[in-house]
Amino acid sequence: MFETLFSDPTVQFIAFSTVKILVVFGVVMTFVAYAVLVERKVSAFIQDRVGPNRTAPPFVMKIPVIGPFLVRCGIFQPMADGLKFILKEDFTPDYVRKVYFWLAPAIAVIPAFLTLAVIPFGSQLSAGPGAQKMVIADLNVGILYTFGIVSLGVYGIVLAGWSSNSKYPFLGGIRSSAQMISYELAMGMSVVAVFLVVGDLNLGKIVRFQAEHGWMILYQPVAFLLFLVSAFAETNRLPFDMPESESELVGGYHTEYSSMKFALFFLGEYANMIASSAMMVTLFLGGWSLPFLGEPAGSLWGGLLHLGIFVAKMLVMLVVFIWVRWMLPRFRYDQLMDLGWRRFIPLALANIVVTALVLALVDGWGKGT
Amino acid sequence: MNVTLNHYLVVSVLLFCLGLFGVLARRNVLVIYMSLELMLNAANLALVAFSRFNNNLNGQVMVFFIITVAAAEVAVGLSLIVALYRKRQTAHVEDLTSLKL
Amino acid sequence: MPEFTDLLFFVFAGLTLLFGFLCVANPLSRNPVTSAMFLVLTIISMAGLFVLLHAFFLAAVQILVYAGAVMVVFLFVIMLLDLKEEARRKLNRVALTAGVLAVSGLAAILVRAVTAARPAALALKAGPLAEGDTAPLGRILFQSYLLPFEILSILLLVAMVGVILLSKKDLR
Amino acid sequence: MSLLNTLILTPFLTALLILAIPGNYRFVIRCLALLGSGFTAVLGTVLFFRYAPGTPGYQFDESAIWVSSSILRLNYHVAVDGIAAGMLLVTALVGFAAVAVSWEIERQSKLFYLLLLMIIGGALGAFASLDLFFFYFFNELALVPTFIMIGVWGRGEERTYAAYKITLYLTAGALVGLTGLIALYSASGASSLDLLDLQRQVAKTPIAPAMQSFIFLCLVFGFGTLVGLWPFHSWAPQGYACAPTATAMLHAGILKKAGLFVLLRVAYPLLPDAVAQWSWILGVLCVGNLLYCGFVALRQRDLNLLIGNSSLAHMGFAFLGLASVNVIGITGTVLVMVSHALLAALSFALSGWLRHQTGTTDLGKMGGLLRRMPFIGTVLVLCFLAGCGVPGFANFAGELSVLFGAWNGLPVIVVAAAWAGLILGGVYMLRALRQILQGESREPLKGVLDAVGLWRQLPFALLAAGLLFFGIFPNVLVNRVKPAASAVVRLATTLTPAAPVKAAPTRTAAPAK
Amino acid sequence: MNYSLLLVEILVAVLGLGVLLADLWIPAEHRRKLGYAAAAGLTLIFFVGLSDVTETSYAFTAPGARTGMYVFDSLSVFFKEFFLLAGIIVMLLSVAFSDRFTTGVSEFFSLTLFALLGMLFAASANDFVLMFAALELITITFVVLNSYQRNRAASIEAGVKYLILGALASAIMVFGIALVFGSANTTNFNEIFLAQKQLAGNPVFLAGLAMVLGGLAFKVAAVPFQVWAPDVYQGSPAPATAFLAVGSKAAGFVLLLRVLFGVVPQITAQWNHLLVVIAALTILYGSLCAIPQRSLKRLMGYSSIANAGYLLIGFASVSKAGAAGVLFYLGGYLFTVLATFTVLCVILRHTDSDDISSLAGLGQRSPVLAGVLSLSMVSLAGIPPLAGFFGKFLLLKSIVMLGVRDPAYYCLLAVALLGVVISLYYYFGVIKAVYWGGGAVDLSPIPLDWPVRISLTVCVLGMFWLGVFPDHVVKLSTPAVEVLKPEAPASLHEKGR
Repeated sequence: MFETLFSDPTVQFIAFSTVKILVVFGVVMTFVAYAVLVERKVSAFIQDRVGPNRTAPPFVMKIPVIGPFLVRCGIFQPMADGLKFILKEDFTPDYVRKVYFWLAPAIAVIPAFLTLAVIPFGSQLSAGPGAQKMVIADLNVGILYTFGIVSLGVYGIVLAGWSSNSKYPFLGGIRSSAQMISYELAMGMSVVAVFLVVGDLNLGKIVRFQAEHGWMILYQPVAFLLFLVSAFAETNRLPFDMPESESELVGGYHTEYSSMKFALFFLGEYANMIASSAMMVTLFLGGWSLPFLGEPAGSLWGGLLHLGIFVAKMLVMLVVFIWVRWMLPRFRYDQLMDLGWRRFIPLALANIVVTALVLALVDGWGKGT
Repeated sequence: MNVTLNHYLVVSVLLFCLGLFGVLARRNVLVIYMSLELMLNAANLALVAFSRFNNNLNGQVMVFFIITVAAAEVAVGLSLIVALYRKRQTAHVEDLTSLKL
Repeated sequence: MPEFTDLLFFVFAGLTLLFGFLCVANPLSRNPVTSAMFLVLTIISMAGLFVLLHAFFLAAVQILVYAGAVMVVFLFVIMLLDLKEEARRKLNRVALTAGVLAVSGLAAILVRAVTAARPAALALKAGPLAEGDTAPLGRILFQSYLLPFEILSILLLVAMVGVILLSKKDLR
Repeated sequence: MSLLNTLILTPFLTALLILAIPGNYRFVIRCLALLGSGFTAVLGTVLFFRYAPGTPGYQFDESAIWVSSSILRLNYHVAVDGIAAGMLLVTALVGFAAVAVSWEIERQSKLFYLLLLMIIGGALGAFASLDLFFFYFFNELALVPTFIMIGVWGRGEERTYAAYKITLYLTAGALVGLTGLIALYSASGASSLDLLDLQRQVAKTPIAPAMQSFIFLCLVFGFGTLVGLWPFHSWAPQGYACAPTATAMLHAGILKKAGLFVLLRVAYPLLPDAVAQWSWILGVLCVGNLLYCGFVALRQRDLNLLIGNSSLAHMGFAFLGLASVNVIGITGTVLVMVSHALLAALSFALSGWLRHQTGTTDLGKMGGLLRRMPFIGTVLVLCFLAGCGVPGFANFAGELSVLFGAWNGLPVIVVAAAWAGLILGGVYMLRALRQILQGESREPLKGVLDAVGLWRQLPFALLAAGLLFFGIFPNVLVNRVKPAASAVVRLATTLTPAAPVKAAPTRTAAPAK
Repeated sequence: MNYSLLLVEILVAVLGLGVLLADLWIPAEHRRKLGYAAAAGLTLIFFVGLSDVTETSYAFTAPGARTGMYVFDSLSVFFKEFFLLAGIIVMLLSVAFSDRFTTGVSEFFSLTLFALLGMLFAASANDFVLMFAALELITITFVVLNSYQRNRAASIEAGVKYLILGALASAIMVFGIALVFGSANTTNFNEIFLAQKQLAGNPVFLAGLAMVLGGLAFKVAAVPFQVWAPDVYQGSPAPATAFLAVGSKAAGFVLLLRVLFGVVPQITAQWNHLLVVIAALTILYGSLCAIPQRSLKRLMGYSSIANAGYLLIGFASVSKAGAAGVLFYLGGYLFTVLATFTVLCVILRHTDSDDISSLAGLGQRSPVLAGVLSLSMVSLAGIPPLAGFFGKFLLLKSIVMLGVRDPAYYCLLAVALLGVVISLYYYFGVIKAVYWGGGAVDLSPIPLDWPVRISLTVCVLGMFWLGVFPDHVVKLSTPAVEVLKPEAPASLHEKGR
């Protein structure tokens, strides 16, 4: 009975999807936790400090050699942080708009995870007819889906700012929505050029194209640059962290938040970083492919290898995110908007036109699928 | 029970009427504006359904246009409402009284 | 598995209507922000209906443009203006009843019209043409419908100029 | 350019010339207006006497295609028959007189003469037009000038009200009449508003009787209002009372006649069945004009209102002649039209002079003026005697013909008319004469002046001479009018053979003579 | 694709973009000259851009349709000339008015050009999609133009009202288009015309059609979609109001002509009573409400409603004669309304009030302005020898005979005549104020600069030309309506003569 049920393609589809969702979710949560650690470590490195190096459960120090090393690496710090968030008093100020105050963190964090659904983490796990693509939802309009979901992320921040019913969070919320909408445009336009080259919106096909023809960053360096910078703005990371900029707005939209609700915003920010990195890897850096590993995997091990390649590239991008944060000063708000509207958008448009012209001249009209 | 075109159309019509009700009953310009968006969306749903069941894409192209127009309309409309608010400190249709007999 | 998609239809349709109702006539709150948020939800569930109708591109655009941009701007403005008046105004019950009656009458007529027009058993006969994918949609958009497309591009320019004119500070 | 076209165009061209002159050159403007209207008067006289009497049909025929399209065909078509010849003559004369008496206008005289010349040109065009569209077109040209003239140069506190009243009444009437004309265009099947085309087409295939009735009633009530048909008359006395002299002269004298003119020209010849069925209405309503307006005139203490009401009473004779539907009656109508044109113009010119000198039109405040202004007084006596229907004046001939013509079908009304016209008219006219000219000369009236010099006397003399001329030589006019009138009567009494005309309550159709 | 068909539209679009760009390099004190340049450009386009129509041509064919969504025929050319002429005069008006704008002078010119572009496309729409796009371009541009004086509360409120009601009309129309598309499986006018026999029994199609017509009724301000007109007319800047009254209205009418007579003539014939009722109500509403008005612009708003009613008479007649009457009437309306608004612009510059009482003494201050204003009032009232009279004549002529078969037309006729008489009252009220209105305080003469003079001259000549020599325009409008195929309703046929 189980056999027959499992041979039904729909059930199979649902089952595999569930597994993939669970795995991705688990992995990303772990990544988030350790991204925080990496952030602290990198910042410590850049500022010539040590970083977290002593939090540990009592028994770990007892383990010889490995134990002290792990503690010094701060490997347990994220757990302690998580525990702190859970145990801290969940304080809700009296004057906030309750419903939205509660909803906002959830709304902020969900889109970040939904984005990951269309990203092809690897080629496929095994060859043959039963091969599962390493992507949760293989949509033909994948990138649009991503942008759609990403754009929903604004709501969390805007609502958080508004529902806090106090000055600084509100300013932070307004700033961030303006900033995110503005840079979404530049971001969206920068990837149009990529689609012009590939001729498809499906992320899997984009990666396959790169596997065959080389990485997109070679074809579209301008687009990559635009996307990278926009991604910083979209994730509200330094140098574009206007919504929170502590020195002006206390803490921005999450000033009034504490405990687990604050943790959710935190989670959202890092999940967004991961999603952006994954997206950049997929669009510009060849996804799971390497110059000499172009073909989709024919075996389980090949599939795992591709997965590994993808994760490695993604980690590099994550480190870039973190590194930039500690290297560059914060922009002024008007400079930020100026950069977005008067530099990036025209640049992205020009890039599209140039790309289209080159394509038309080189290949003639009507290329693509 | 199979879902047919009529199901979609009924949903669309109901949505349209909800929007219309909002326009008639609500007094806040912004909410009225949202109700109008609802009406446009009802038209979008009907167009997509017709497009699917008539087996061509013309309706979907139309939806594309409608979304574009709606975006433009909202942009202009909201800036106008902001201008109104700056001038009159209200966004309430009953306060729009400077043009009367 | 047709029953599954049918089920999805009823779920999405129900949600669309419910959220739509809560947007225009929320009995609990007359706060414009609530309306806006329910409108966002309506739009998202409608995108689900679009997917069921194989209009993938439009489903994405619907979320991207409506939910992601248009409604954010809405929210933005509502918050900037911080409207509280609606709450303290009394409802005009006569107008409300009249509105309900008129609109439900219209709804009855239209529903009758759409249900009477076609045999209810009309089945899905969607071929490959009606798949709302990007490429075919783009082709038809840029070939057959180029003219309205260009007109709307000018419309967007007009909207842009208009917004700037209407909202920028007076430069004297 | 032909004589007729020159006649019509002269006032308009003069108006254009005046338009080009700066407004502060008042003397130049007035001279130009006098020149233009004087030339028009000469042309009108020449035309009248060059019209070959005793022959039916139209002379001086001029036509040009104006609009020619599948949806509409209109011609510019002017021509003159006996009726029009008489009307054109008096129009030209009254027009000149009106310009001549307008020396009192001091404010915005440029605009005044412009408007006045427009009215004159419009009236000339209306009487000359054979195409009904152009008739309407020219006739309506007077509407706006009347409104502005009453408002700007009018007298009295109520002039705005009067201006509105006259405008609204006249427009409403004209529009109803226009409806009738349009219906005629379509129903006749001629697809033309040219009178000749219409006659030709109607002779071939008469209009359906029901449609005839509709058109006829539209025309009677629509254009009847323009004439002051009771009970749609109340605009007239008040309007004239408030209007400046020249406007009142032209309006009461000339423009009013346009309504009668179109009834004669259109309603009678083209709609014989409707005439048979409905002409009694005119017979009944004219009693209202004769008696009601007569009695109202009797009660007036204001000279202008008295003249206005008496002119309405005179229109009763014209309607009565129309209702008679025979050659004598119709001829009489035309005679009344022509003579009353001169009479009304003269009356208002005199009243204007009196008002200008005495500062009032209240009969009770005047008196003993004959000694102070012998010329004006004399003309006034002549004028009012003519108004009473004394033999020797043009009115006598017209009223008598009407009474003779109507006796056949409408004896009761004729008796009423004779009584009203002669007795009532006599009473109020003579009483007014006494109050103005005889008796004590009051203190405030010491400074009044008579019309001295040729230029001041000319308009009065001209009009009075006209009255006398047609009174003494009525045949000059009758010879020209009679053929046209017989043609009208012949057509108006040729019933559609196939159409079963229901017996009207009072059948007034008399056999053609 | 024959792009030469779109020559006029392309040129106007280029002109609009050019003005927008030129603003960047032109110093503020010379921006008014951009308006002159735009007017000159439009004049050039007017004279060289339009070629003669030899045959009906189409462009941009949608999948599944046999003809294109853009049509180039005599009707569209008639209206293109109309719109271009209106655009030229409005441009001159805008220049005269422009010193009342604090910012964005050249953008005003540019937006006017884009509104004009929308109208040009509306004249050539042969598909509901193109119609929708063109109308939206017009609507949204006018939202901006109407609220252009944003330091005046009235202007902003006018913009908001136009925005909300315009968006409502758009939404209704869009839903209607959706239903039409669904039931006909096409949005092409010619295809629907061919299929109208089957569609006439389809309730979805009829509901959709009714909704589309509702959207168009908003444009022309016909009952029951008229409420916006007075407020918007009163609050908007005068040039915008003028263009709204002439251009936007005419765009609505050309589309009504195409849809009612060119797409679904059979259904129109069945609905003729509805048209009669709407025309009558529109006339009555406009005429009656105009009586107590004190603001000239608001008066023009009601007058525009009443005039829409008269124009609808041509539709109610369901005949080519009626359609030709509509064209002619619009031609006269163009000159008349623009003359009024030119005068109004000048007066607003000098008195800062559009109250009728502020016209007092105009007869002395500027005989030219007084004369032109009076002439346009006379023309609006429909009195010879001006354009308005001949237009009303044509329209009345188209229904007089129908009353015999169908008494409803007699009622319409009576209402129309009543409306004219009422309208006389309020139009002549303006003349009265001009020539003998009391309370004139300032009697200083009003100087006129040359663009105003040009505009006034053109308008007055146009009024007289159409009134005294109507042949040319009648000859233009007759072939223009040949492309339409109205069918008189059966009730008017059965007792054929």
